[in-house]
Amino acid sequence: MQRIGVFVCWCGSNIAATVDVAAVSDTLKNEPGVVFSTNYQYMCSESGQNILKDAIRDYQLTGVVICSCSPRMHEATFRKAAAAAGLNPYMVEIANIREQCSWIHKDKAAGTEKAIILGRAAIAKVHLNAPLTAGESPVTKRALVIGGGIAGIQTALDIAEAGFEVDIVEKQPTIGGKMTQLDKTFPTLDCAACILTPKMVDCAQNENISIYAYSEVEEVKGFVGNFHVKIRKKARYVDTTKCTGCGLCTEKCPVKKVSNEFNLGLDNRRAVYIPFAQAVPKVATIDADHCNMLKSGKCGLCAKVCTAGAIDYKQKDEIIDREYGAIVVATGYQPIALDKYDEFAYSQSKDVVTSLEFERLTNAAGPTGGTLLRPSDGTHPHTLVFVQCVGSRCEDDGRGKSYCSKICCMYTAKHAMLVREKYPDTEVYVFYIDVRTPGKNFDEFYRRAVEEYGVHYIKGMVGKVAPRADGKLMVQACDLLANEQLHIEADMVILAAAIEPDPSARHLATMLTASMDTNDFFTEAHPKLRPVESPTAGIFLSGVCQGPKDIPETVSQASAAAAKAIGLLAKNKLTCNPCVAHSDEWMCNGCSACEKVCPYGAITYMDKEFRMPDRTTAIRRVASVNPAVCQGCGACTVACPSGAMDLDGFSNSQIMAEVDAICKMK
Amino acid sequence: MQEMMIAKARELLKSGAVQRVLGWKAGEFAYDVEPAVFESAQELEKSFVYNDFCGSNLSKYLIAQSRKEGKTLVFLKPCDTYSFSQLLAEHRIVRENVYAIGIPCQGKTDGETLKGKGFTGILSAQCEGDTFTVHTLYGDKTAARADVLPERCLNCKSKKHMIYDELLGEDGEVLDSHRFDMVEKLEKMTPDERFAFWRGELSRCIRCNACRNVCPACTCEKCVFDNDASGIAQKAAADSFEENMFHIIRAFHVAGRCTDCGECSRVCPQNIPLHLLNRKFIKDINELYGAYQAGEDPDAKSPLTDYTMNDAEPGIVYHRGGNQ
Amino acid sequence: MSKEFDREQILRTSGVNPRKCMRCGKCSATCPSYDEMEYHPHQFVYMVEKGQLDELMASKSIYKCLSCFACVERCPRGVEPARLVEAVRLQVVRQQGNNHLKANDIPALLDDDLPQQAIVTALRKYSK
Amino acid sequence: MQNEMTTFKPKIVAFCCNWCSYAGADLAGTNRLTYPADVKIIRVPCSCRVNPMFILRAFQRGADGVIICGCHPGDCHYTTGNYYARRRMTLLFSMLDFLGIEKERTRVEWVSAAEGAKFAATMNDFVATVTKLGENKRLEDLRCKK
Repeated sequence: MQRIGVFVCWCGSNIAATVDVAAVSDTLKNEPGVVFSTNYQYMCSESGQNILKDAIRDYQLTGVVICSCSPRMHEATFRKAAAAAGLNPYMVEIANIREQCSWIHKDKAAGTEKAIILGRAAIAKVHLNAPLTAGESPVTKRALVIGGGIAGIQTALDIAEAGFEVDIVEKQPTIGGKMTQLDKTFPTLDCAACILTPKMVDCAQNENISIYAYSEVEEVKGFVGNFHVKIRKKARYVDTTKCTGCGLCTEKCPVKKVSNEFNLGLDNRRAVYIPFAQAVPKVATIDADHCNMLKSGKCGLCAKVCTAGAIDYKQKDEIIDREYGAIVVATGYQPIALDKYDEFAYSQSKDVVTSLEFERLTNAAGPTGGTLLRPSDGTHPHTLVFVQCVGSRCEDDGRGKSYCSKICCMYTAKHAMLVREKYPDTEVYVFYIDVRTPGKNFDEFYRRAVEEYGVHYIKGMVGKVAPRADGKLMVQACDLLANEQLHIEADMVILAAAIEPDPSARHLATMLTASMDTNDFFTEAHPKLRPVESPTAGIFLSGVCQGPKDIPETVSQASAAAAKAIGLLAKNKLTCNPCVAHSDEWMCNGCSACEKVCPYGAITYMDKEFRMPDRTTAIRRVASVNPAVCQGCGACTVACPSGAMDLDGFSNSQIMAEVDAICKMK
Repeated sequence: MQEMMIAKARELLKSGAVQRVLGWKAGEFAYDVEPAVFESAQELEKSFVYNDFCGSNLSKYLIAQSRKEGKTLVFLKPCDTYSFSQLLAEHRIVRENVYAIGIPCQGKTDGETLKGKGFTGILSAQCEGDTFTVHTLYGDKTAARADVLPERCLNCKSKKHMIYDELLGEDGEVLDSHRFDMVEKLEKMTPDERFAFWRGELSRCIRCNACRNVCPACTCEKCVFDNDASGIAQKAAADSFEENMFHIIRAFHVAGRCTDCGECSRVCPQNIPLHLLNRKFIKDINELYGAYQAGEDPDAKSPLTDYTMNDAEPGIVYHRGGNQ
Repeated sequence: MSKEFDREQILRTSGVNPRKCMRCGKCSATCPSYDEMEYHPHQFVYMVEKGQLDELMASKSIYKCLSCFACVERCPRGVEPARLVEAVRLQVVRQQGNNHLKANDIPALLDDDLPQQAIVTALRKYSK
Repeated sequence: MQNEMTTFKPKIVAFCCNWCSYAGADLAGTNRLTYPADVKIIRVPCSCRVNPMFILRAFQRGADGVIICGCHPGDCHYTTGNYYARRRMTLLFSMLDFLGIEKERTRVEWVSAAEGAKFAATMNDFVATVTKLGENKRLEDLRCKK
């Protein structure tokens, strides 16, 4: 039998005005197990806490019930006080007689009666409380960054800077991500490569950073502080330790017509290639789908010309096992496919391009060497039409995305401005629904495009783009402010395609047991207060994988995610929540129902040998909960048919004791 | 069929491929067929039977048998294979230790049903096509097959074996049964009528636990109703609510796992149509979360350990079923 | 009949929620009879929302809509302006209290050059 | 009869998840939004912690109504808990209805930490509904008292 002390707080008049606190403490004194019962003006005050501490010592209390304000308010306070007096903090229960009683009831008799019942329920629960100790788990002092774009690079650099080892896993042959494909960046018009490539080099040179390019995460096991990750290093058929990146092989390779993904298919590359001159790591990669040697065993030219002897046609995928304390997701985005937007003739005309393709067409390292030429005939375009919100803010039929892609207004202003600056003989139209430019110097930038560069901003949407036989694009649009329909003969149409999370993110989220929203963006632990953490402990979010954002915002979030990861890695041990599930192995059926509903992957199964009552031994499959991973939701306890799974602090019997105390037998 | 089965079992025992055979054994009366384990050819010869009384579902016994040393040969009727498959999905049976032979089934009768139809002094029974012949002390009597089969066989959901190592005879098809008709009929009643119906049925419960003990989904190492710590353990009813709680909880615990084999109703000594509770859950699951048949696809996610973001709200109960 | 009643009727017969409109104008951008209309598709949506029905109901624009449904197809928010135009037209027709084209009149109107669709559209437009 | 209706005080058990609904109940208190004292709240970590056994136990011990409150679907602190709770409770309530028990005695409501007013309104409505139904007899009476 527990020795329980009851402490009824007046909370000044907050409770005492509608609850007869003396009656409550007197009545509860007679409950079984209660050896001490009192009431006091402010239990949370220092003197109130001293009453609690003294009573614990003087009456050798094993359990404490405090009738006071909401446990959300002072549960921690009273637990701490109890612990100071030598009582296990989890032997304290709160009966909420303020928010859920005195404040909502005006009738003192009813309020008092309810307070007594709530007190009884808490006493009934404390009878079944058991001392709980928070467990500890060690922290592996290394971080994994998944994705090597600007978000991943910034996060990795910040973590490395703080003295921790970081691995970057990037599925492309080089790090750098989408930013490497951009020409200039708004609102300052720095060249993207000029600000990004030094950071890429920093990554390569930093002792704390290891880059696994052309690699993918294969499996994630473990939990915060102790993740076990399998990384698949895809075969490049090139020994990266020998390759000097001289590029000779990429000039000699006879397979010339492979669509160049770096230039979005606007030109071709060879079967052995280096994506671009500043690639990190700067090594060649053989594209197995197109290499003659790998497909038919006939060729071998690259091996012949390679002076370093780096070509290795027999190379195999390699699996690397690593342990990490923290994982940062920085998987980024891609523009959506526009094949469902027939009205813009994207698949019918080469001169209708996406904004990202337009970046390549204006980039000095792009297929046209930076001269803006019509992809169809290589002539200089005179009339350009930019269409905003293509697939963004769409709520109709699964063609587009319901959200605003956030970056299009600004990059379109940039494109329009740059075109007008370089080619003053052009007419540039931008069709917009709204121009959204919140950001430092953003609106000023957009206004400059209009005021200084004479870009025609037209409020309205393009309804139809029709390619004409002479190569012109007939653009039919609406000018809502002038209330007229426009027909423009354009040379090029540039579509601001919506952006969506990288398709690899969905599978990754499953491996990480990190949650996603309906658009496949990773969910943050709290939309305002914990924006860079996933609800799954130890997983942090960096960049567009969490939601659309531009480069400045991505970099800030990347550093924020790094700070959170550093905060975790700096700890030697993690304290766990002691109110976690546990399985009674003798009752467990091993049916896996609990495992299926666990959002954290905290439950694993093992075959365990049991000494049975009849002295035989039996091997049974039983569940075991990792207390460091379990967050204590209790989903498993209900999924379990045998009741083997129970939750410490909110056990079946505790909750039923509360139910009984509230209902009482009729 | 019986001879083929015995021959097969004998052969497998002899070759050492299996150590024991799980089948049916003749009892004192013809209709008293019961599950049994045979370990030798002699035992098989002596009492192994397969006839129209072999209704019991053997899959549950594999939980214990498959944990023994060596392999167990088991004969499974189509509906038993659903339970077998479901138990495999729940990791209750050691698959490597089982050699499953699928056997055909044309529906099984039982003593209760026959006696209920007025047959007495039953010696044996036989079915040819649609005619059922009962040999009794008082001579042979015939009846239409449909008249002597229990409800579960009349509304058989499938003649197709879900899983087996070997098949004797032909495999059948999944049938288009009317098994939810009675549930539907009850749903159409007013709540008062439903209440009256169930009061009439459940008030007969004597808490013998036969339904639980026979159920191939009720395989807990320790049942919550036997566990003192669970807070609801009570063999004897402390109050009149006890049986309701037992049956609702039992049906809930097997919801999404029950294959609708109908054993619960078969064994109930009080003839309570317990399978209707399970079928109600199955019907609700099918209607609310998409068609699901436990034991059919081992990779399918059980509806109660799965969800979609657009699931119906519990308030839907106020709008469907019952014309209050 | 009150304006509020008209509005209710129009919203109900069309099934359109004009509040979903985000004023992008893609309906008007895509409309083939834009120049024929006094009030354009996007204005229909806005005016119904604002309750400016007298102007709409008096306008010839409601008969100029070709019912080609391009605006319905292209609208990114699923607003379906053509249904609104049709509902306004229907409201006018109903208030006039008679059918301007009956099924029985059709055989006399048929000739080889007239597309079937024109008849169907006309019946949609001019009868209750 | 009228008199009886007004004097009947139902026993109502409310299971509230710690993160949303319990906080919503606290907010109702902070804003002094009243609801009958017949409602007694039991704090659980998540609506998915509510075992059907608890609900039946409450009825067994004389509760007249049981309400489960959790975070709105999609907002669960544990990401997915309330989705499971939603299925479980839907099926359980449907079963109780199937047995002829008044379905209005059970309810699930999603109440966020910000919805103090909704919490109070929900409780007022639920208490009124259960009061109208009167004492819970059917669950007990399902088996005839001899």
